Amino acid sequence: GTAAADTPVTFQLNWYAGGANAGFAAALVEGYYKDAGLDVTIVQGNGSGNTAQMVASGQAHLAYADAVTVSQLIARGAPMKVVSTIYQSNPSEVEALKATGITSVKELEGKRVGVPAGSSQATMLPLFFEANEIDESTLSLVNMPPSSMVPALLQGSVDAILGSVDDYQIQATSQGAELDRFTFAEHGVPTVSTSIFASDRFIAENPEVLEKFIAASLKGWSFALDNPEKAVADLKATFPDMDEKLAAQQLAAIPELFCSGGAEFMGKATDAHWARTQDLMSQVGLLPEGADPTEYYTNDFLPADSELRPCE
Amino acid sequence: MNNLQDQGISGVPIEIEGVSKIFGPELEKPFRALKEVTLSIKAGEFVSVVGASGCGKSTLMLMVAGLLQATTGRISVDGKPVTKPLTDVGIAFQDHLLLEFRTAMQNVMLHADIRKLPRRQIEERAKDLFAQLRLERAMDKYPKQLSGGMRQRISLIRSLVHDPSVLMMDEPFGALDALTRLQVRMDLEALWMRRRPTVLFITHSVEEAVGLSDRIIVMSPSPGEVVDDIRVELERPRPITLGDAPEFGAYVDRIHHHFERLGVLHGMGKLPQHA
Amino acid sequence: MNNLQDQGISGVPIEIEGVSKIFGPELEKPFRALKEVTLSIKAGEFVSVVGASGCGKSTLMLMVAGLLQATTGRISVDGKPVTKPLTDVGIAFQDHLLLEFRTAMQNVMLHADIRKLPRRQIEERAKDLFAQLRLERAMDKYPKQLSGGMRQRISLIRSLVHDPSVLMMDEPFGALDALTRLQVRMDLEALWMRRRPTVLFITHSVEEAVGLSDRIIVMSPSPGEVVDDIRVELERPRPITLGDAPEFGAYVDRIHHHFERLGVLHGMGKLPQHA
Amino acid sequence: MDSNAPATAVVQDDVAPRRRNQTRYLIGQFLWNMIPPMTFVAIVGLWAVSVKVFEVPSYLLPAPDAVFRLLIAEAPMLWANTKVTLLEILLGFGLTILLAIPLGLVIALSPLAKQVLYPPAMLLQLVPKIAMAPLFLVWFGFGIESKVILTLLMTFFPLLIASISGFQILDTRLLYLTRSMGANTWQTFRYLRVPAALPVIFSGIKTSATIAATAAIVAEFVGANEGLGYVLLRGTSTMNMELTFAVLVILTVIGLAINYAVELTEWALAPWQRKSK
Amino acid sequence: MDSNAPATAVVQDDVAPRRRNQTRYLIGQFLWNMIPPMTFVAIVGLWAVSVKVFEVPSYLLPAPDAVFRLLIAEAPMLWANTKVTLLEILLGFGLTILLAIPLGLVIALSPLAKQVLYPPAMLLQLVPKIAMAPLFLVWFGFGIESKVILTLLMTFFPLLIASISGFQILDTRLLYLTRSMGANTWQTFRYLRVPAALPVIFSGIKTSATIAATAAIVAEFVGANEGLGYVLLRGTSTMNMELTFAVLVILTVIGLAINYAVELTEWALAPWQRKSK
Ligand SMILES: Nc1ncnc2c1ncn2[C@@H]1O[C@H](COP(=O)(O)OP(=O)(O)OP(=O)(O)O)[C@@H](O)[C@H]1O
Ligand SMILES: Nc1ncnc2c1ncn2[C@@H]1O[C@H](COP(=O)(O)OP(=O)(O)OP(=O)(O)O)[C@@H](O)[C@H]1O
Ligand SMILES: Cc1ncc(C[n+]2csc(CCO)c2C)c(N)n1
Ligand SMILES: [Mg+2]
Ligand SMILES: [Mg+2]
Repeated sequence: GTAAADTPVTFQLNWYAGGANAGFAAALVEGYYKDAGLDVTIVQGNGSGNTAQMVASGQAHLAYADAVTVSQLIARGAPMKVVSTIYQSNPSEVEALKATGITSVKELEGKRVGVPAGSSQATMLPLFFEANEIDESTLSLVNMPPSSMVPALLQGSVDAILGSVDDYQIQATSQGAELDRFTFAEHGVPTVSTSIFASDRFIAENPEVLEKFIAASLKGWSFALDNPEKAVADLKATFPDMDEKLAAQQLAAIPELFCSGGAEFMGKATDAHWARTQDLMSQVGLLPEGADPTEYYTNDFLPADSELRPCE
Repeated sequence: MNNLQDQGISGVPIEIEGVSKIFGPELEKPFRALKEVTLSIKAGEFVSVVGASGCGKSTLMLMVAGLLQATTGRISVDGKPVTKPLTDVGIAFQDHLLLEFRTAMQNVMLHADIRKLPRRQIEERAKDLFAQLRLERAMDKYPKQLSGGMRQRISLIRSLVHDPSVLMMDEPFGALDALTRLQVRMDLEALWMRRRPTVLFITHSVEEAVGLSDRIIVMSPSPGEVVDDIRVELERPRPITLGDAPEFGAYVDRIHHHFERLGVLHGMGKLPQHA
Repeated sequence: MNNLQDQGISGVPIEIEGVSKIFGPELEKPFRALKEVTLSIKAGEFVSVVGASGCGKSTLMLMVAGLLQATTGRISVDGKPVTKPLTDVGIAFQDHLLLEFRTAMQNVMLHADIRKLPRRQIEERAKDLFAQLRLERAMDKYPKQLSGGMRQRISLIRSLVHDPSVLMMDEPFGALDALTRLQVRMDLEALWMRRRPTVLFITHSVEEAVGLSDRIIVMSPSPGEVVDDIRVELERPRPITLGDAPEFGAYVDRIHHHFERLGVLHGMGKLPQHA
Repeated sequence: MDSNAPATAVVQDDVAPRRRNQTRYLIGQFLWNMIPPMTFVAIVGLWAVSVKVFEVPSYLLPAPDAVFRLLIAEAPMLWANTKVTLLEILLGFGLTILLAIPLGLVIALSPLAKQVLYPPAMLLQLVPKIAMAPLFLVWFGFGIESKVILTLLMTFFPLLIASISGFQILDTRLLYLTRSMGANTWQTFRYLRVPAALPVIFSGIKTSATIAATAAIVAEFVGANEGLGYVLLRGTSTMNMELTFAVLVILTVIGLAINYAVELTEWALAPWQRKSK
Repeated sequence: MDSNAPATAVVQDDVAPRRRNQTRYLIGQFLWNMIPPMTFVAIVGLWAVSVKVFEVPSYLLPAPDAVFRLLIAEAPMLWANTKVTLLEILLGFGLTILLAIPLGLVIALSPLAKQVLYPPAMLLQLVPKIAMAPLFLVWFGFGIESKVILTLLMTFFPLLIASISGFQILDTRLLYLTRSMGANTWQTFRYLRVPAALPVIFSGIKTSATIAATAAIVAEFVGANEGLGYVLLRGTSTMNMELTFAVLVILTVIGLAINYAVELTEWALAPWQRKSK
């Protein structure tokens, strides 16, 4: 379509631009949004919590954030819904330096574990311990600011950290560290994670725009997974301040998240996965007990399964 | 009373009726600073107040100026009760109250700033007064660069520069040397004779009071009250050499007599012996 | 010089040699406050300094006390050059310098605090002095609750309470009424005769200077220099009624003559006319 | 102040009204003292009403009664964490008082000290310590030290600046007095500089005091397993706004208590100022 | 100060040495003025050397030369973000100056205003605004408003307290003077209260100024796509410590510049104080 007819859409990210947003940048630069008649502006964010609150308060309408964080606000009455789940599983993982010699999850007992203070990941840690039959009382958890995590690990101030596949892990390896990693996804805590979500008002007023946006975004992600180098270039073109090297590493680290947790299609979390997430989260009080998970999401605006990229 | 009286009186009358003052906030031990004072000052009259240190002279002046609230009694100036600070007055405060952040000239020009008087004119007049008091070189100095006597003269200039109808001066010559003092005294008398403001003049010098006043109010030691009200019937302008005239001596003696009677003066030197 | 001289002199000699003072920081226009002054004061002598307002009397005193640096010249006290503030002195400053956060008594007791003098004894002596100066009721008041004359007397008590060997007083009676002033003058003379400290006394009152001093230093107007050094040969203790003695008049006239010659006094009242 | 207002125009601290009716006076005093709590009640009321009327969702602004209920329900947990934070505040702020006032004096007195010490001190202040906090943690460890140091650093400079200004404000002529008594540095400090500087220093202490609570919280953000900052962060990370606000309320109360203690100290230390208050 | 030191014991601001050698004097002045930059150089030198000697990894403390190189290399990007932050600082801090000083005056003058306004103002201060920053974002949006408001709130109270104390310090007898001239409130303010309060108010402005940069940064941490806070956080979250420190250096320079501007203003506005400096 012509530029004049394009519908303007602002998309609010959860964090600074990086490999974790490659699909959206690809959709933008490769022209998928434009082809759908959308004029998309991608805005960086300062954390899932912030982004979720911005949509809840009407500062933003279409955004990208951790599904659990978004669901927490929905459970408290925020008028919004998850419309497409990109990370089908939690990117959290426990990371230790190889040199520390922690080769199994069980060996974490008795160790000092750094935890990013104030993050929703930290509140999920008990689930991880429970799932792996680790006695939490033997551990010493050390809260710290997110930016202290990697230095503290490298310094040996802690034996392990509650890191993440797409962030702390990359930071640490970029400093030359070799890590043993225990992902939440593979260790009993597979929960839906980073997702596209929108305010109820946006959904009601612009259903077609939403459908087109999701379809184009998933196309972008598909492109990014197949052409990581081009996707990073697209990212760099969209966010010139971004560190390309880190972005490439991040993009390389996340494909495993797209189809974990029993997913059938990229971008679409199954009802069962959502139910499991609700069940796990309510155990640690992050989501209210007995809530109906369909309150949190809708798959109504996803393309037909036939048009979705299936998981291998 | 004197031969220039009819040249036009710029001053206004002052009535003080049963005015007393007790210091002390609500719940503290109160202190009586002034017993009841009643006093009537005619328009254009020059009235001095003398009395022992601490008897309440400054307190009385501040109450007349509307700057301090009287505990009892009524004060009126030009027929209007004083309930807020008088503004058409010139006051030379006992502690000068120069603003340390203004130069000497700027301190004097405060009138122009606040009363919105014509700057040019006030400045002219101020310059004349600075010259008169030999302070030309002090004009652009800050108070802390000036001597005690210079500071006092600047406060004096400030009280005079806007030609007020009521002048109140609290020991305005205290920090001046004997001869500058004589000089300023004559200057003040000349000014008073020309414009005839009402003057309330507080002084420690009995000679000065006699040399300048139409009336002298003698106050008792603390808490003060009026013990005498002396009409000074001497020709004006009064000569510098007034001290030699016998009438002059009589007035001075009358005042000293009061002080002695009231016990301002006591026995001979009895400073404590060093151990 | 007088019949009590041999009772033991607590004072020390003071030498002032070619001392002058120019005010003004490095890059500003400098101001000469004092021309060269040379003066020798004997142990236990009572020396007064008189001179027009602004001639540099206070400046000189502060330099002798080591509180201000002389621009040229040398000062020594008790044979030792003054390079830092003298400490065994009693000083009554022209602007009193009472600490507003201390009561009258606490202001006086500052000596005890700082010099570590026996509190009990100093307090005794202070109380006597408070009584002597009729300030008993002012003892526990803060300076701002006191009258001008009361503040001055407290500063006076503070300068005397530790019985110093050198006393410096800058117009110490300026804010006192005539009779309190006479009283305090006699008290001071008695104290001096008993202990014979060296006294540097700045005054505006020629009568006071003659009434108290062994010597009177007459200074010219600003920038000051010594124009006369008068030895006063009168009996001590000098009577209150000194004013009547003919020798007294001669001294006063001699000083006044200097002032007139130097132009301290000028023409008759010429205050500017109001426009 | 208005030149038309009759009675108030007279300088107020000299007024000595005769009290005919002691009871009426006391009632007046009581009403007067009730103004601050009433203002407070009014604010909370406004908050409660607007939350109700505009149907503000709790994740944007919780209702005051919900916050209050949580305060009661979680009192033991909150109190335990409050104690931790209080200790950090007292240590950090205490160090500030011990260090900033003497340093302020030295800088005010010695031009050389000012020339040498002031710029690095200011540099240290100007560096956003909040941004440096994660590094402090790695440098100084996870214990109470890093919290105390951060609190110290954040409260230090306001008091330092106030102290310098307080000590400089002294009428230098008063130094004549103490010098002529042979006062040494310490005596000049104790008997002259400190009392003269007191009002300004106390204003600096108040400023620092109000920053202290924030500082300790921020320090706990930076890494803690207990303390109000930790609880607050837990509140935000679980979107539990009631908890977050409960902590804010406690912190405000702590701030008020410190402020009150400071004012009381000032009142006790500066009797000569009492009337002008 | 030491009673044994001969020359310095004499009150210093009265000393008028005759300058025989103008050149030597100017050299002395120059060396004196070089002390702060030399201190700075010494600190940076120590930093550089210890990084080298102890082989400190860059994620703990980057070498100063690396930071400097980044400052040069990224100058355009840094400058663009600096402008954003500067605007926030100037707006927020400017509002503080416009609001806090008059409010300080009102509270200092009117016991009623103090009773009503002071407690809520203090409450607002005591609430840890840093913890509230995310809420501000939600309330006031992602734009410059939320940053300006946070900067305002964080810098407001130090200046308010200093203003109150500055206006209260006035010798009340001086009011006699202006009252007797019929000064209205505004004139008393302009001609008497402001100049008398100036030293204390300026000390408050300095305190606030040093907080201003931190405040804007914190606001940007919480939500911004530009500005130094954004760059700083990007630096930390990508382990680019050189970038983080480059931002810290810029912030420090901004702080120094503001401080210098404040001191210059004070110097210009208070000529009567110049010599005592
Ligand atoms: N603000 C105040 N608070 C309490 N008491 C005060 C206050 N001002 C003055 N007084 C007391 O009131 C009395 C009279 O003081 P005032 O200043 O009027 O005396 P004065 O006659 O002017 O004396 P002087 O000649 O020494 O100046 C004194 O005893 C003084 O202590
Ligand atoms: N700190 C200062 N800075 C600059 N000039 C000063 C300073 N102190 C005094 N002066 C000037 O020095 C001269 C002498 O002052 P000084 O105080 O010694 O006079 P004085 O003889 O004591 O006068 P008075 O009798 O009026 O007290 C005056 O012209 C004054 O302006
Ligand atoms: C210094 C710092 N680095 C990264 C993050 C953000 N972060 C931490 S884990 C993670 C991945 C979650 O999907 C993200 C985006 C932060 N807050 N602070
Ligand atoms: Mg008086
Ligand atoms: Mg003098």
